[in-house]
Amino acid sequence: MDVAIVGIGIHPFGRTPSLTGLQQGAYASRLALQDAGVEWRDIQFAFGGSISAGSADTLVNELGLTGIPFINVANGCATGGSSLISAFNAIKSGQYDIGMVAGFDKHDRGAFNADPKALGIGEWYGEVGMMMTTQFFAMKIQKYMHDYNISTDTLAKVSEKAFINGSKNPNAWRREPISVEEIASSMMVNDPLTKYMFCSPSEGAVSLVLCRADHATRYSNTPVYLKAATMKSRRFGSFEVFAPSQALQQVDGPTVDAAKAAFEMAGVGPGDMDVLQLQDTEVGAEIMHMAENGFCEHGEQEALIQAGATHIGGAMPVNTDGGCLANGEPIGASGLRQVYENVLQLRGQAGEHQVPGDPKLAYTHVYGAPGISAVTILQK
Amino acid sequence: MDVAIVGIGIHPFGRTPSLTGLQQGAYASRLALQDAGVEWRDIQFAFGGSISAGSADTLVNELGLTGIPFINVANGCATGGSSLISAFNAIKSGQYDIGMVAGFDKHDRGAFNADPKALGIGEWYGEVGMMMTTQFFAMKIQKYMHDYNISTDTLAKVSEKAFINGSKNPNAWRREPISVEEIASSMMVNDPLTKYMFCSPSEGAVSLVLCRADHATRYSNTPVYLKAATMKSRRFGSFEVFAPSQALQQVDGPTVDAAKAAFEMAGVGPGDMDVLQLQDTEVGAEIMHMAENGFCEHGEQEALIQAGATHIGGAMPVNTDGGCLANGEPIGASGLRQVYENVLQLRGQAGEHQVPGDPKLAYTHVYGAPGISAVTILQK
Amino acid sequence: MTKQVPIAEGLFTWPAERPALLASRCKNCGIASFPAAQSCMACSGQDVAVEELPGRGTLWTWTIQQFMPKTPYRSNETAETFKPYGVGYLELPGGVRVEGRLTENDPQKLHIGMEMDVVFAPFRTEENGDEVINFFFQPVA
Amino acid sequence: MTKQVPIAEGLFTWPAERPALLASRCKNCGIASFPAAQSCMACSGQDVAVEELPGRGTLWTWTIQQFMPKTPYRSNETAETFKPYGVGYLELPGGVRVEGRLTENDPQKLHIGMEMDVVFAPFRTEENGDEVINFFFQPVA
Ligand SMILES: [Zn+2]
Ligand SMILES: [Zn+2]
Repeated sequence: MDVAIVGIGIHPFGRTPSLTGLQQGAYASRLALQDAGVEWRDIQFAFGGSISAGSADTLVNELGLTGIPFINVANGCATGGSSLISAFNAIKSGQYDIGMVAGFDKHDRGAFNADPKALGIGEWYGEVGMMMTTQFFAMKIQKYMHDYNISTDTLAKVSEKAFINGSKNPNAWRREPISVEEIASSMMVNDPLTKYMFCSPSEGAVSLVLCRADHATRYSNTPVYLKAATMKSRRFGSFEVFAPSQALQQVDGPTVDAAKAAFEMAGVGPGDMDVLQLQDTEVGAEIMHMAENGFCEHGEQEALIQAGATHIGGAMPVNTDGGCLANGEPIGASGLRQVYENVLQLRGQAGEHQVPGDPKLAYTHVYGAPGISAVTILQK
Repeated sequence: MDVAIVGIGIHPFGRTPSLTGLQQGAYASRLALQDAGVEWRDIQFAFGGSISAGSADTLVNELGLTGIPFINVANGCATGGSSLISAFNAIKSGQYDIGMVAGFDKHDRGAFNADPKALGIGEWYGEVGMMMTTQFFAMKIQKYMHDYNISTDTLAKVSEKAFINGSKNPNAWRREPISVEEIASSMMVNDPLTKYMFCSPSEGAVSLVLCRADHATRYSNTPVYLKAATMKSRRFGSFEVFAPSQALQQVDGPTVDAAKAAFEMAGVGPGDMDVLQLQDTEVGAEIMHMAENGFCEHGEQEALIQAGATHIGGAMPVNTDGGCLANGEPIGASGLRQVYENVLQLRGQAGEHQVPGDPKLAYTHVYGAPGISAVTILQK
Repeated sequence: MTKQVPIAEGLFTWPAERPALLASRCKNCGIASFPAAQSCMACSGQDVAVEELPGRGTLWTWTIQQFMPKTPYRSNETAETFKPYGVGYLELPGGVRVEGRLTENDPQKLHIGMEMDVVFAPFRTEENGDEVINFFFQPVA
Repeated sequence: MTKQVPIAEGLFTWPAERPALLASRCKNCGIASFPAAQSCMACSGQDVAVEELPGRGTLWTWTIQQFMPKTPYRSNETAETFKPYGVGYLELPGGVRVEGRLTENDPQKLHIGMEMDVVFAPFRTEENGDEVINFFFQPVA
């Protein structure tokens, strides 16, 4: 049994002091239900995630107490992927016809505070100042720039494109373009990455209604099919966040594995994709994830980005809604935002940030601690 | 595709200062793998839960980095149920042959500290001293005793039986029988419930290996089949924990709904069950859950318990391993402990706490905040 | 000068001549909920109106909290000065059953079905001297 | 009297004439891991032995932490006295790549492939006066 997405809802990302994370989640859920033309009582199951805004299943207090199973999942930045895969499994199992996935969050300002103990790492690691995701991202791109000749100008161009796309997306947080010069000369955070090259914790919510593919046209004139939803954790030897040591022999990371599994499941290849949402916790991540997901060879990003290939009108549009860089990252919602954007794109409803040429296949990718990647492939 | 349990492992419950919760989880996982005769690298997916002992998916740091998808779930006391249902769906979907569920935890001493905000409740509710699960349980049994003539002596007899069963279970925490008199006269905690009528937070771990039913005999001479795994949340009008108000018109709680759904899924009835594990956060819960799950009429518990029906040798053995009362409650592991015990019972490997008469069908039930129940039915 | 402030905004009318608990009632299905919410848990309706709940009801169930809770409990008590307190649900006719602290903590003086009044009284004093007002259920004299 | 204590037990030999980082090496697959663990992340083996890692290696990658981290960071610095610090992975031949703080924080003086030594030095002073020793990577003079 295939799985279709027939309803989507979003609460704008950014800062919304007047609403709790839960209320933003309820807002997005109501829009998703409305989009699918169903009532909350029609929903048979739900999976959801929120890291800092309470238990996702308390959404039932807002939406109504209908008795459905609502399972909370939590896999850091890959939480949205966990929800989607779990819902995908539930429908494929033949036990359910229609369900919802929901993600919302509301983080404090400033960098995320990770707890070493929760990840099985000694306290010393945090005490000396190494429990910082930003350092990992900086060190990974530092090595990558060295190995594959990526320039600092290319780093800045990734942010520039993100803020341009954000300016076209009414649900984005950062809606003002910023020049390459300003990006490159903003405060250095973790060399070689400056302040405007990182995404920040933020707030927001996304909900999706999923159903059996053979019921899809009951709910939507423009159903979008979830052709693949995969997740992989790190194999031994990959270079991952929060690693006090790493093996001398490096192997491919979970992104490479999740991408391969997804392409195999969907029976398509990277060249078939018309629009890409790739985890861009910072600009280096977007650059490296282009190759890790199979969309170019290592090192080709320099020429591609300099030529504008990843812009909305380019050959390989990446993060058309502004990505994490322009939307910030409410952890529970971030992965689902990518899917929301791809559904918009495949429906042709993305407005100013619509990719031209009637896109038919779309790709999402998230990466999170302690070394997990989740990928989806959507087809209209 | 049916689902079988072919490997079980447990780390003894109680207090283990020398091991982290994660290490206890790894211990149980290794035993489960060994029991199924498989290697960790053979496992294709995992679901796990831990509330206070870190992210369950960090188990891969102990067991090996094989790249599998490992999704963390979190539904309070029903966390084990969430893992099982998710694994059940994953195998039923046809995408996986064999996987693991794991639950572990390590709580501080003393009552659980719930956070109102995480459940969408105002801070005032906790500030005035109502954010206490123990109060809910006390008020629920207080009303039930009033409505159905349950005696305080019967309350004490439930604890007495739990500690007798615990004394027969080498993995239990409380292994000394305690007399009815001592239980009844121990410190009053929340009227009518005394100290020895409540379970306490503790530590422990359980892991299970699950596979497609048609592969089960590859791994086990005594496979046990998961005939049903259901979860329900509260409908409007049921009386649940952490409720600042409740409706005037009461409806059945999620336990009634989850039980009905499980019996329907398995095609069997309450009378067919040979051994029962019912959430016994305190003695009142066990009493009320007997009726809510369909094993007797409301009020019949008084006569049944006084007659010893719920003892291991009785007509309706309940919590044969000592339940939460004798094992304490490491939240992530507690629901899976019930399933572990039932597998032992169906295999005839429960030793001193073995139910006589070759049991063939076994039942588990958990209840957790904010009003969720999960049920499984196992068949050999 | 001591100021009296309600423990939370919107829980009850305060200050008021006759303070009362505030519920939301759904215009679709007629169900009341406390505290007042922006949507109805029964029918998912979003068209709700706030109303005052009755000041007298019957005790539906109760218990006594015999030990001092940890955080998030926030009174002015210490382990030494802590006094057990009653908690119960009061069934307010035509409204809803509301959970609250009882003014009575003697189990011998409490029974299901007894009549109680909703009263408002200081619960703790803040560092700035403000008295924090909460609602309590008190046996009808 | 001031006492020197290691930041964590088992991370490195301390006190010792020539202190060294400690790794576990799997007797099944030969893979080393830092810090020493009771099982092997590569092959799940549980038969491991602890060994000392080499004291010199090459810098595999690095960055500079330009702002002061929040908790769980725990130095004696304040926002005013904080100095940016380097972090990098040092490839220890035959062993493993270890992540650690660098003694150098000038990006102009750091490059991938440079040789560095593992050194041990005070990181912070505890309230009781104890000096907490950590390991650092220092450019070879
Ligand atoms: Zn309503
Ligand atoms: Zn090994």
